[in-house]
Amino acid sequence: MSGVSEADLAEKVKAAHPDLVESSEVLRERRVSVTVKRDGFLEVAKSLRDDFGFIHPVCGGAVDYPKESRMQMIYYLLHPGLKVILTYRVNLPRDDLRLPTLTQVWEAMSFHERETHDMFGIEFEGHPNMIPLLIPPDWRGGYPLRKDFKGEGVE
Amino acid sequence: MQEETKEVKRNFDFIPGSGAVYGLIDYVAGWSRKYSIWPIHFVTGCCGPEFMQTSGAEYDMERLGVLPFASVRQCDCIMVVGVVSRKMAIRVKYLYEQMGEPKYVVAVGACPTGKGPFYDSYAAVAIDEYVPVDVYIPGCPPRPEAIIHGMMLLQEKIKNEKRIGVRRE
Amino acid sequence: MTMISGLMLWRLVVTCVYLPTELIGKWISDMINWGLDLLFHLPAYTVEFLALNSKPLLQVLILPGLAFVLVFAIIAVWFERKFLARAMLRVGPYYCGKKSGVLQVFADFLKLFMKEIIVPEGIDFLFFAAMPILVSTVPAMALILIPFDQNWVLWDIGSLSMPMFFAIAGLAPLIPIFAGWAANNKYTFIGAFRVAYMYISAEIPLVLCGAAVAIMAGSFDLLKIVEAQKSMWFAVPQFVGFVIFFLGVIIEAERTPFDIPVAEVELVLGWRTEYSGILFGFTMMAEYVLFQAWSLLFITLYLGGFNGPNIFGNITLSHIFWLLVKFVILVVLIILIRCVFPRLRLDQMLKLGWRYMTPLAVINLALVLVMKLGGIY
Amino acid sequence: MSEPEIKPDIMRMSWGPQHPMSGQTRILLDVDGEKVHRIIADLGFTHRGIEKTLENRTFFQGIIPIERMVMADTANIGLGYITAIEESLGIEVPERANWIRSLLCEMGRINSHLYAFGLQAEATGYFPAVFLWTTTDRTVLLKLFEELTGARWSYNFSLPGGVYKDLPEGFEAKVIEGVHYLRRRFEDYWTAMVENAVFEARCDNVAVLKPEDAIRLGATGPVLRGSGVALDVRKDEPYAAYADLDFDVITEPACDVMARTKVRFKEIGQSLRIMEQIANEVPGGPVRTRVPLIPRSKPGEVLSRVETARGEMDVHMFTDGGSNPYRVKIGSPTLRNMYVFERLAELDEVLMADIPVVINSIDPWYLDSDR
Repeated sequence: MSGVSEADLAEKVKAAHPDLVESSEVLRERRVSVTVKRDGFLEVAKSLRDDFGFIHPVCGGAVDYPKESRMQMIYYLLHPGLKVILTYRVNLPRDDLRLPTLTQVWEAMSFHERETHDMFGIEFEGHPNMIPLLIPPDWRGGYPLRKDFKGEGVE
Repeated sequence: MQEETKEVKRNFDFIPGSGAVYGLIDYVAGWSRKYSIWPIHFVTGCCGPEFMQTSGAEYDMERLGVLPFASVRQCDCIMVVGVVSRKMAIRVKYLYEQMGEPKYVVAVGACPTGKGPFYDSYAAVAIDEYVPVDVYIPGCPPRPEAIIHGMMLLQEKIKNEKRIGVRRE
Repeated sequence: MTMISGLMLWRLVVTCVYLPTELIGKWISDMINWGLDLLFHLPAYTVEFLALNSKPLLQVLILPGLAFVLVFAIIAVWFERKFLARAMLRVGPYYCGKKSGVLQVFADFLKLFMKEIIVPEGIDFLFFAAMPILVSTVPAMALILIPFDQNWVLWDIGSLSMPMFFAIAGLAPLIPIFAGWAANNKYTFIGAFRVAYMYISAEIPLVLCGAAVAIMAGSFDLLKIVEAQKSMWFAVPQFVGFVIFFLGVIIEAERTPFDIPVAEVELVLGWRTEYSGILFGFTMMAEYVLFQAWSLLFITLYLGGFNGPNIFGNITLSHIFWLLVKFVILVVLIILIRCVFPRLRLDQMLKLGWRYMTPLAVINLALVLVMKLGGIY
Repeated sequence: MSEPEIKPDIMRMSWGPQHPMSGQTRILLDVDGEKVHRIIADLGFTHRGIEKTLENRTFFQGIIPIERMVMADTANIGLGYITAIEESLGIEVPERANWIRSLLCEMGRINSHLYAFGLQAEATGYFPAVFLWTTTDRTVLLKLFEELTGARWSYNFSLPGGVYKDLPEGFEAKVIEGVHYLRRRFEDYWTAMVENAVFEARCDNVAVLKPEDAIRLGATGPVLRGSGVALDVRKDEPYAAYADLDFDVITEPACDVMARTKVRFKEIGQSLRIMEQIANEVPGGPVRTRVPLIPRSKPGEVLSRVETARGEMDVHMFTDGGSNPYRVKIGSPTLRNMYVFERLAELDEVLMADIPVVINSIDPWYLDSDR
């Protein structure tokens, strides 16, 4: 499992969608990171699953960068054959956090999207049953994992 | 734990022999409740494995008559084992209300007593905001001997309780 | 359609309507007469009934009577907790009664006695509270038919004794069904109907095996069945019936491979979930009363009732001794089975009941007939 | 929680957090008679916001809350976080420390699989025999943990830079003696559980999960390997000392509940084999490299993967140069398996009496999925 296949994998993904993919580099052995613009998000995801073989969804989460006023949504995908983890990222401006849901591509992402919605407030359009996963139903304390979340808040 | 046994006014105090009769009833009731505490099979957090070890073979909780039971109707003690989140605390409150009258609550572990290692978490909660607690058992997770010692303290408390015919002002 | 059919049609209608009413009318009037007659002669009947089979107080109260049921229930609860604890490599109730936990059962029942009884709303309390009491007393009635010795049968009705036992013990499963229904709760509702499934599938093989035993003994009277087994127990010639009846006892008593209605894991406590306080205490006791009734019948039918060598001088004493020894061994065996086998699913248990036990019971009946006619036995 | 609506002729059963079999979650079952049409898992009952607390803790302090995610095998969980710290801070771990960490991980894995068997036995009503035997056998492991690390459950024994202290002398002999005892006990379990006719009747071809469904739905750990897919992080990306330990990845072709139980059984055989190798061939040398108590990190991100008893756990740590991690994203194996559990009602016909058996074949730990 030499590093060569990760490098050329990153190249092939870049070549397949030159305009949509912002950056696609190899972080470390067996770690490939692909960052995509929001509008080509669904289409590149489908091609990743169909012709690149990333069929095993691992998990999904977000990171909040208030200083650069952006939020990055990350999906982790595993290639069962090459055993490579691809972090499929998209940068969202902090004011309108909308994203097409990936449950159409990988069905198992529905739990992770519900959790990210609870924690960060990202709207996933087209999600089958968007009900809170982890936070209590009577929670009105804002989105906990954002950097500007001030302590507890229920009432 | 020597609680000062304060005098409790009873309904039939005026009858001369009633003190002895009340004493007898208290003794029998205390003895029977002491040796048959049925905690509910309800683990709310990460001290679960330790709770299982105490009802296991090495530290057998059933020697004291403590038999974890399935349904809430027949139980008389909730052992809140482990961290309690907000969503779970509401369920603990429902359970507390569904139990028959002589009911007790034991908080097992540092988290139900005071949120333990998650002191600054937005979701964990201390249980005594929701239900009155009788015995607190510290430790994260508390050792089986500590849990059994907690149950013995509860037994001591039940033995000295005076419940029959107490006049409520 | 010709003219004739109109007239024929009218006459047909009249006969169809008139005939059954005439029959039903007669049947109803007979019923009323019987009722009135019983009402007027009730005092005379009771006196005659008491005079006819008045048994010494010892039999009524102690042996097959009240004390035997209560003492067995208490000892069985204690024994089962200690035995299961030993199977789990631990000690079980220890501190409650001078280092042996004997008083643990009294502590449990006293505590339940003093517990608050919670009544769910939306049910009528009388029906809800009557069921646990019934469920622990009705199976106890079946005990009075078991012969403990030649003249030691509480209700000596001769050749009617075995069918009466099946009738009373057959009544027992109805009560959990009503209890589960009365408690107005999803779990109890499902638990109640699981009881119905299970008992129906278990009753038929049991009755067939009972009939096979009666044929071999030549009479339905339990006393005569026991006498017929003086030389050889019926378990030997009718081994198939013996195995089926043993499985039947475990199903009827809801012991572990088949305790599906009270499957603690899925249905919390099955039909007993809504009971608290002493009502739950009765349901706890009921489990052992049914178990006791069926295992005693099993002993009388297959293991030679009270037959046994005469150890003590007095023959009745040794008879009772042998019956109780067999009873204790059977109880220990069934409780041991609880430690060894996990629980079957409902459809597997029904498959066992219908596909294997009922045909085998019929084959067993045929075998016994062949033996009887062929004069082998 | 606004639950999905109920179809007219179906009864919705709710197995709340207080149910002998449901652990710390609420399971809604759409039941028609005995057949289950739909399963909805209502998680979040033990959500403590660990990812938020980790942001307020320094690297060393962060080990305490993260080990509370799965109390049964805290060694594996803690190791996931610690390898992420070491990678982001660039710390070298001595050889002997790696071997001791692998020993701890394998003992934790056996401890957690014992928990799975106990609940599997309780699910099939086998309560008296096997469930309490597992607690008795666990005391052997707990005594070893206590002697090595001083704590029974959450030992936080492995720290960034190595292991807290060296093995006490004579410890290897005790480990080998424990391994022999456990090997004998697991033959009893194999005959008592797997070859028991009634247990087989309850577990054979129940809730079958085909390999392609398992991969598509993101199953992990024994659930994935029970469907014949050989994915194990210890082999794919060897961490600690797994590179030079020989063991093999267990898979079962049968894809049903019995297959998952068998995978756990054989995995314990492998863990015992590893423990024996470590006890016999652990190399000498230092146990810990000096690391400042509050290390300052370099900006960047690290994704570390660890094979816990329930499956693969991913820790994605973002650091911005401060003493606390900027953001820690934990990919928990139970959350992935719970999604598989929700879809099982559609993949294969499941009866209501089977639900406890199926839940425990997934072996969920709800504190892990709720974080």
